[in-house]
Parts: sequence; C-alpha cells; structure tokens
Amino acid sequence: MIFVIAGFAALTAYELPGLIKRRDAKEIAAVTLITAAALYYFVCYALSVNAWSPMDRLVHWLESGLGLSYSRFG
Amino acid sequence: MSESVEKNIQRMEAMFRGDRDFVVREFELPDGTKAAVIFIDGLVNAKVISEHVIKPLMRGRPVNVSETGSAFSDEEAAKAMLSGDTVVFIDGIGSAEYYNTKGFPTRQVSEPETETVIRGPREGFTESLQMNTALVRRKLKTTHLRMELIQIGERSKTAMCLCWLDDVANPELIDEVRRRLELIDVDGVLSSGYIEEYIEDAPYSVFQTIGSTEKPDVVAGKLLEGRCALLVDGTPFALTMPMLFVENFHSPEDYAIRPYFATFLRLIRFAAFFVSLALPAFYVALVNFHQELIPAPLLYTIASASEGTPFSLTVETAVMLLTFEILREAGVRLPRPAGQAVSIVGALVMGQAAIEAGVVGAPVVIVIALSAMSGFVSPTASNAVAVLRWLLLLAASLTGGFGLVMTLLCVYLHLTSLTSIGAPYLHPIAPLSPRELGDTIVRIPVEMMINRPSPFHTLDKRRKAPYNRATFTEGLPNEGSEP
Amino acid sequence: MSEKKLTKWQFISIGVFFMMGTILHTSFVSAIAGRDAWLIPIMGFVMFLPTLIFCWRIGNMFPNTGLYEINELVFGNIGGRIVTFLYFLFFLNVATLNHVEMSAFSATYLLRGTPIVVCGIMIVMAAVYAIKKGIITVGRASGALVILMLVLNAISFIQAIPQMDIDFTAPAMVQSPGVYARSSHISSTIMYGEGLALMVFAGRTGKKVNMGKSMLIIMLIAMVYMIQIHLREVLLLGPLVQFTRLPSLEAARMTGKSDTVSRTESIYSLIMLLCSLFRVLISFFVSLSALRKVFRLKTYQALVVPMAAFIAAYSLYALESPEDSYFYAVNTTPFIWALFTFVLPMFTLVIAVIKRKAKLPDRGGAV
Amino acid sequence: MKKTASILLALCMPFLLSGCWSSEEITTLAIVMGIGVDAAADGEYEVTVQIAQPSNLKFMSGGDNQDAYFNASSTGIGIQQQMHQFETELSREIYNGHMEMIVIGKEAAEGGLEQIMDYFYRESEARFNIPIVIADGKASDLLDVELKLERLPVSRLAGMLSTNRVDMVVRKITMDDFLRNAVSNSSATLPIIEQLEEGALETKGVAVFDKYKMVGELDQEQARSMLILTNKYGGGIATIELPDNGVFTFEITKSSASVKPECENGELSVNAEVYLEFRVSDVSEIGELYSDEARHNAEKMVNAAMFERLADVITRSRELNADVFDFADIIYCRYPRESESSIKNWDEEFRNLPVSISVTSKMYSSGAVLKNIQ
Repeated sequence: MIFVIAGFAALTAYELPGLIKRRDAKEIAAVTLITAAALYYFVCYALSVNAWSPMDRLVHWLESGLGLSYSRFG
Repeated sequence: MSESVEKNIQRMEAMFRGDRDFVVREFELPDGTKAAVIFIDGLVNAKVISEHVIKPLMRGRPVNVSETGSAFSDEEAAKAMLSGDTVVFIDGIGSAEYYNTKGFPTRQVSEPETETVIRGPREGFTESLQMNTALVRRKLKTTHLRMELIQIGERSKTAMCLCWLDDVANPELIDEVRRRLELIDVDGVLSSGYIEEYIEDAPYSVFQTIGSTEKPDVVAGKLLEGRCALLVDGTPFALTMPMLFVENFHSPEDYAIRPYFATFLRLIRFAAFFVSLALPAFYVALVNFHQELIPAPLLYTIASASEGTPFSLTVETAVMLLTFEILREAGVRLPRPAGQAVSIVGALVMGQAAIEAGVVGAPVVIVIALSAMSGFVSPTASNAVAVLRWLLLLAASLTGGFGLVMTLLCVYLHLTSLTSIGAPYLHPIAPLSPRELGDTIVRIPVEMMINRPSPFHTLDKRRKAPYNRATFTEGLPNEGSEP
Repeated sequence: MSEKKLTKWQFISIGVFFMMGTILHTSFVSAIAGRDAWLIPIMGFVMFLPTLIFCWRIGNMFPNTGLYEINELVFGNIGGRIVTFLYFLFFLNVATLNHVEMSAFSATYLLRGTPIVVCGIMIVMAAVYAIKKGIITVGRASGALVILMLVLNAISFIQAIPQMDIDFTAPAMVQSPGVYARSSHISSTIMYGEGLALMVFAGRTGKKVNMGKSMLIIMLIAMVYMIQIHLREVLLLGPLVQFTRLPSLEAARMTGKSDTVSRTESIYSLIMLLCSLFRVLISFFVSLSALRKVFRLKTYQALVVPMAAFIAAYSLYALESPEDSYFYAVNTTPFIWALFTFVLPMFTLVIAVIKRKAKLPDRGGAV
Repeated sequence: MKKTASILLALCMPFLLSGCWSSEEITTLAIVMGIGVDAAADGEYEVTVQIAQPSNLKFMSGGDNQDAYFNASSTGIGIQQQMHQFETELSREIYNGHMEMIVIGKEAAEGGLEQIMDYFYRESEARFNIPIVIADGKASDLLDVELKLERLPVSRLAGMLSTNRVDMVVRKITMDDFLRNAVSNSSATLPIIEQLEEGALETKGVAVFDKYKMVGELDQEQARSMLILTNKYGGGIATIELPDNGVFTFEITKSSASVKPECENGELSVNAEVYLEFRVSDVSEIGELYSDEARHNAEKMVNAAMFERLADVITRSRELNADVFDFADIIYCRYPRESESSIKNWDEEFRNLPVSISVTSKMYSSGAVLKNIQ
C-alpha cells in the first residue's frame, strides 16, 4: 500500500524540476497545491484516518440544512 | 592545378598515398606534348578507357564519351576519380578533363528475397543507383517523373535519388523531405536504414513510419498515389514516404489477384496482426483472471495440463515466447539451408520435449506457436509486434483483462498520434474517412479506385476517369436481354 | 499538413463516446423506475431540453468559442473566471464520481481481489496517458472506436433477444408520478447533464461545426443508446432490475445459451470499462482546462499528473463508502448537478441575451 | 516523447512493487460444479460442495474412469462460513464461477430459503441463471448419485432437466425465475428430484413456495397441468384410464393456453382457454380411429380428462394458498387500477377468484397404423 502512494507521490513530484526551470510561479504554486492535496488524502487513506471530504459535507448540509434530497420526502 | 603533368601526378599520388588501385598511364599526344590518364582500377571499365579515351587522344581525335567535365582543383579531380571517372592531364593546360567511364560490376536484376510474389512482376532493385532509377523509369514513362540527385555522407558521399511525380505529389511534401534530408550531416550512409531513422517523424516509436520495398512496381504504385521515393546508391531497398499503418498489410500481389481473395487475404493479415500481438496476453488474462469465460471442458483440459508444471503461467508463457524468438533469429541468421533445418527442428523437438517433460503445459505451446507464426504474416509490422507483445504480456499478467484493454487503448492512441511526414499514420481508421476504407482494409475492384488517398493532398485528386464498362457489356449474350 | 482542429464527426464521436459512459449509472434510474426504466431516457431528454436550447443559442451567438471563453465574454473578466471556477468544481466532482463508480466496478467484478485504490490509480494512469497524447489524438481515435463499441453493443443486444421476455414491461406507466419525476430528474441531470462538458470543446472544433446541431445529434444518439440499455435490463431481469446494483452487467451475465459462448459478460464488462474510462477522461480534461482558464496558466501539461493523483486520492473520500455511490446519486446529487447543468447555463443565456439586446439598439452592429 | 515514456515507466513502478492481487493460478482453484444444502440440527445448514478433479476429467478413450469429482461437506450456521471452512480444509481456493446446479434438501426448503438465496445472489462470482432443484431426501445423496453416461453427478442432474423432452413434466427453474416470483405476489415452484433405488432418478413433481418457504408439493400430473396453464408446456406423454380398465395414452405435441382476465364492474375473474394437439401413442380397444366420428369422441374424451386435471390443480393450489399461475401479475397488468386493492391481500382474493377453463383439443394423427391389428 505504501509503495503505491510512494510511487504516485514520486511521480507527481516529477513535474516540479521541469517547472522550476520554467520559473512560472503560478504553475509551481498550482502543482504543489494539488500534489499536497493528493498526498493528504493518500496519507489519510494509508493511515485509514477519516479525511475531510467537501462532497460529503455538501451532501449532508443539503440534506439536513436545506432538505433538498429525495430521501426526505421518500 | 599546375601546368606540368608530373607535378599534377605527384600531388594526386600524395593524395592517394600509393594505393594499390590508383593507376597512372602516361603517353604522348601526336604533337609530342606529354599527357597522363589516371583512374581507380575496379571502378572503371578498362575497355572503354583504352578504346574511347586513350586511343583517340593518341591519334589526336576528340574523345567521344557520354559525360565529361573539367576539374580545376585536386579535390574535384579526386571526387571525379572516386565516382568512377577517368581524369586526363595534358601538359600546358591548367585544368584537367574527366570522362565518365563508370563500369563497376553489379548484381543482375533478380527476384527479391523478402517480397516473394506468386503472381506479378518479379524484378527487384539492385545495389547500383543507375540500374534502380532505370527500373523505375521503365515503370513510369512520363516526363513528370522527377529524379533529383542528393549527396549525403561526408565520407561515404552516397548518392541518393529522390523521385516523385511533379503533377501528382504535393510540392510541400517534397520540400519537407528535401529539407529533412539536407539536415543530415553524418560521415557514412551505408544503407537506407540510416536515412529512415533520421527523417522519421517519430524516431522513438516502435512502429515504422517510412516504408521500404525492393520492387520497382511497388515504388511506381506508391508514386502514382502521390508519395515520393528515395533510391539510395548501394542498397536494393527504396524508401517510400509517407507510409500509412495499413500498408503493413498490403502486398504487391493484392492487385494481381481477384478482389474477393485479396480482401480475404488482407483481413487475414489484419487478424494475424492482432493475434500475434494480443494472443499470449489474452490467454494469460483468460486463465489467470477471467476463468469464467472459459467453457467447462476447455477449463478441465487447461487445468489438467498445467497440473504438473512447475512455473506459474506467466513465467511459462514468457519462457516459451523467448525460446520462439531465439529460434526465429537463429533460423534467419544461419545460411539458407541450415536456417530452414534449425527453425523446424527447434520448434518441433523443443515444444514436444517440453510438454513431455512436463515443464510447460500443452496449451501454452499452442498459443505461443500460433502467435509467433502469425507474426510472420506481415514482416514490416512483425518487429513492432515482437516488442509490444511483451508489454501486453506484462500488463495482462499484472492486471488481467483490465490491463490488457488499457494497454491496447494506449497502443491505439499512440498509433493515432503518429504522423508520417505530416500524413496521419492510421489514416483511414483514426481520422475516420469511410470512403477511403475501400483500398486499405478491403480491396475494392480496380474500377472503383478513382481517387488518390486524401492525406497526401495530391494535386490531381482523381486517379482516372470512371471505367465505362457499359460499352462492351450489351453485346454479351447472357445479359438477359433476349425477348 | 495535419489539421489541429476537431472535425464535425470527431466531435460527435467524442460526445457519443462520453455519453456511452452512462452505462455504469443505469442502476440510478432502474432502482427508482423499475420496469418503466426504459421510458425514463425520453423524459430525461425532455427535461434536458432547456440546456440543449442553451447550447444551441450560445453556440450560434458565439460560434466556435468554448464554454469558458463564453463565460468570460458574457460575465466580463472577473465574473467569467468565477463562473469558470464553479464549472471547474462541477466537472471535478463529475470526474471524481465517475472515477469512484468505475474503480468500484472494476474492483468488485473485474479484479476481484485488488483494493479499490489500486484500480483507481490504474484508471487514472490510462487517463493521463490519453491526455498526454493530446485531445486531438483522442478525438481522432474515438472516431473508429465509437463505431466498434456501438457494433459490439448491438451484437450483445441481439444475442440476448431469445432470453428476453416482453411482458416484463407489461403494466407500463402505472407507477406514481413522483417516481417518474424523480427518475427523469436524475436522468436529465446525471446522465444528460454531464454532457455539458462537451461544450468546452467548441473552441477546438473546425469552422463548419455548429455547436447546437452536433450537441443535438449527440444527445439523440445518447437517448437511443440509453433506451436500449434499459430495455435490455428490464426485458432480461424483469422485476429484479430494481434490486441489482449493476443491472447492465447482470443482464450480460444472463445471456448466453450454448455452454461454449455462455459466459460472455467479461467481454461486455471490458466494453463498459472503456466507455466509462472515456467519461472520466473527458470530464478530467475539461476540469483541467477550466483550471487553466481560471488561473491563466500557459499550459495544463504540468497539471495533468498532479490532478490525476488528486482525483485518484479524493475519490476514496468523496463519498461515505465508494461501494454505495448509488445512495448519493439517487438522493442529493441530482439537485447539485441541476444547479450546474440547468441554473448556471440558463443564467448565462439570459445575461448574454440581455447584453446582446443592450448592444444592438445603440450601435446596431453585431457583438 | 521522452517525457511520456518516463511517465509511463514511473506509473508502472507502483505495480511492480505491489504485485497482483486478483491473479489466481488455475492450479490453485477448486472448481466447484454444484452445491447442495441440507438442513442440519437447530437452524444450521450442511453444505456439500462437488469439486471437479480436472486430471481425471480429461477425455480418456477407454481409460478407467475413476471418480472425476469428490464431495466435501461441512455443517455450520451460514453458507459463507462453510465456504471459508472448505478453503481451510482443502488446499485450494473455492471458485464457483462454473457452478452448474444448486440442490436443496427438502427440510431446508421447508425451513425457508432466505439465508441460502441471500448468499447466492449477493455472491458476485455465481451467476443468476443457475438452475435450482429440490432433493426429495438429502441433497448430499443426490450429489453422490451413481454415474451412467456423465462424468459428474451434477451434469447428470442438469441434463435431466433440460433435455427430457419425452416427459416434460418439469421445467428448469433458474435462480432469477425463483427470485422474480419471490418478489411478486405469485409463488415460485421448483422441480423435485427423487432418488429411487440403485441410482435411478425421477422428477417426482414440483415444490410450491410462498415467498421463500416451501408450503407444499404438486405431483407429476398437477405439475403438468400447471405448466399447460402457464403456457410453458413443451409436450409429453399423458394417459387416461378407460372405464373397462383399458388405457389410452397420447402424446401432447402442442399446447397453448391464453389466460385473459376480465373485470365487470369491479368483479375480477380469469378465463383460460387451452388448446391441445395430440397424437395417439397406444390405445387398448377404441378400434379404428381414422373415421371422423371416432376422432371426435377421442378428442371429447381428452377434453374431459384434461379439464378435470386442470380443475384439480387449481383447487390444489387454492388449498396451498399459492398462486402458481401468475394470475396476480396477469390481472395487475391488464387492470392495474381496479386490481390495486385486491392485489394487497392476494391470499384471500386468490382463494375465491372465479376461474373458468375451456379445453379444446385436436388429434391430428393416430400413428402409423390405420386401425388396431387384431
């Protein structure tokens, strides 16, 4: 399991040297941000910790908050 | 270039440092001035020199030889001598005259080994450029057939002839090829294989995007389709650009036999390509991952066959594949009679013994033999297939059907992204143009082949006017026209 | 020499291939509608018409401009980028949900023992390779692939006809209207709605490609395709269609008479795999180009691999448990999707028309 | 190009390290061909699994056919548990992708099949169209039946159901048919196979189920009439006892029944018209049959006999309170609104649902002989 994550993390970091050469600040920021997010979820999965998932939050808020869900009116 | 003959001869001898085949022949003109003839023995036709160069000079008559030129410097003279001309120094004249007396021995026109054909022209190219261009000229007796001479190779100075039909081929294509050829700056070009890799669009791809053939009629056919060909001096293989993927499955014979049989053969070649590419991987995926796809009786035979074998299925398949590749290579490398024996004996004995000894299961041998044999159906694609087969086998052994499908998709995408000098490689399939599927996967009757392939943006789109069969069919009795 | 634009047929083949990816979603509709599932795609198409009208009108107003450029033209620079960011979130979630379904499907049926995360990564790898090769190559490749898929689909339908039992659809249209409203809402937002992603390709199509017309052709072919899948499931499984999690695969397992060709569902599942991979691929690409438009990056090549890793990782946590994406898809996702596939396009259309009207009277020239 | 090549390499790296999970060598699989479930003490089940031994199964012309299969069985609470128990016991992994038959013992059927069925349809390897059979005695004995033509007892059972055209009393019921009935109001039926002495097998009749519990049996004649009424009868031999203890046997070649529900002002009723075509097999003393008059009274006799049998099966199913003829679905399809209320409590409704039957038959050949050779 750890190998899989290590493999993928190494891979995403593969892009960085190419980018640094191109000195494009915006792109480097975007790539590091996304890689960090990916790693966050992967590590949570490896340690089987429950990560924060926006989709889940949105669904629960819609269901309980606005009641916008078929499960309410069956 | 100095006036006196001796000084010229000494400088030339210094340049050639007394090679054995450097010949000097001094004589005197009728009016007493000294003259000398130098040439390279073996590259020239001695009879022509003595008859038409030395004798007329000695008698004061002019030299009547097809091609002459004058050299003003040592290099030019050396260059002329090296390409088979004879250089004449005359005392008192600052320049040297050279006459075309080429005459080195060449192989006779014979049937090519690689592309044997049952029905259709049998002549193949030889090593000499003059003979090859003559063969192509004989096929296309039109003034629009351009033959442009290009010289590449700093040391080898190989002469190449780029030929195309200037009223058919797209000038941009020709300029593009010429530009790529001029970029090549290498010291020796010994065979057309070198050039192929230089001017290819995708040199790292497993697939060949420049076609090569040994038969002038094939070259003529391709020129008519709007492509250009490159005849290289010293190799019997002509390069045809741009090449499409479907050409791997065309053989010159297709146009000499009935359309139905030709279509049948082409479909078999396509099927053989897929079988040789995916069969071992598919077999491993089937037995290791999707056992429910195998019908019960077959499942029993496979299970009982692989009961005693020590290796896992993937290792077994890989080992058998390797042995077949070794056998194939042995069969090709050995001289003709021995080669035949090795491959047959090897395959039979090896396979049989392996099964008896229980090292390998019988189904595996069948699968590998079938896939190896079907690889030979299209020689040009077989080297690509031999490499991809291993990639597919790896994917199938790791992830079964899933991996197999994904890798096939990646190969397909790789093929679509390839271009051969600008023309999309999978032309009628990837950028789908149904009308042109006619002459690629299936062979429609000759009458219907009216347009030239579109990716080459040929100047003259139509191959010929539609064939007016009606004119002579009324007369035939069984027209059903009797009252 | 080779053109860099998508021709009409290539765009339609990408669209149809994308819409064929709904084969994994059939349980959303058949779980609710049961034996009338095969009528739902028609109602879903009707509910999807407003968005189609949006594509048609916007396509005519701004010919050959992608969805994101339209946003910027209509909402100005900042507003456009915000709307594009909304679309980015939408398409990211579309890609993630499709990815979740696909990895759950391949983990349970094709590669029985493999953990879900590995299947996820393999799917994403294939998507990365395709995107690295460029979307024009994918367009070119999808031309022949779509025809192959449609032919294989037809063959598996015809092969199943002897097993089919017509009177499973017998008491048609008798269920309560709420059931029909709910399932056609699901169909129009999830199955058809995600087709909005195709609007992004408008910028890359050749001159003579009319957005509206091609989207209409794509959606009609998709409708016929969906009716055919549902019909096959209902006629083979009958009332059981409400209970199975992947009815199209169970239907494939049912067919097969003679023992030799009996169990062909593995081949059918590979077709399902390819179609849904394409759906993940296109929505992934679309969210990537949205990100690029929002942050004005020069190329998205650098973003491909990290974004793929993110989707593979995020899909593990997007839903409570990857196995039961059905629960969300049936209850809350249609509302979220409706926001993006119905409300946002309508809003853009209204603003565009108002802007067009405001411009025309005073200057009288086209935009 | 170098970039994509390196990316591909890096992407493959996680795989080479972590190996392949779902790849099972074929030699490590125990190929399950059939499963038998019997009720054991206090709610436990005895599961017997028939596993093929491929090496003996290979076709060996004239070889000694030692057993090409072996049965393993174990008792415990659920079925899934037993399967794992087998895996520990046998050296190989259980693989039921090729399962051909499920055999269920009579007591287990009477006890209710929810738990058994739940394992089979939730298990993603097994298929929906596996035939299910009820064993009159214990399922494990049925799986051990003596072999005549086949190499596996399971394939002998499967063969019995699908090919015995001669006496088509029983139809092959697959798991999805059974589940479909369990879902709707009509009740499911499963064939019962009885093991007579020294290895003879016979389809004894049909077990009737209410949802998942077995509530009763129909004998062979009733099973045939049920098939005729539900229009699934492929043909078979039937006999009629004549008054002076003669026998009139005829072979039904074609039978079609059209069952039409009617509803006059809220009153539901069903009208079944049955049309039979038969051929005379052997007859004790009717005399020549080629004359129209003789033909008519033979047809009248068959009509009467069949009418009485059809009526008998309907009364029997009313006793068992199981709608075996799918009347519920047929009525609901035709009159969804009106039948809404009665479908709710279908058990009582079915008991007093008026069913009118009419049988017409046609004898189209009296065999190769014009009249009895006497």
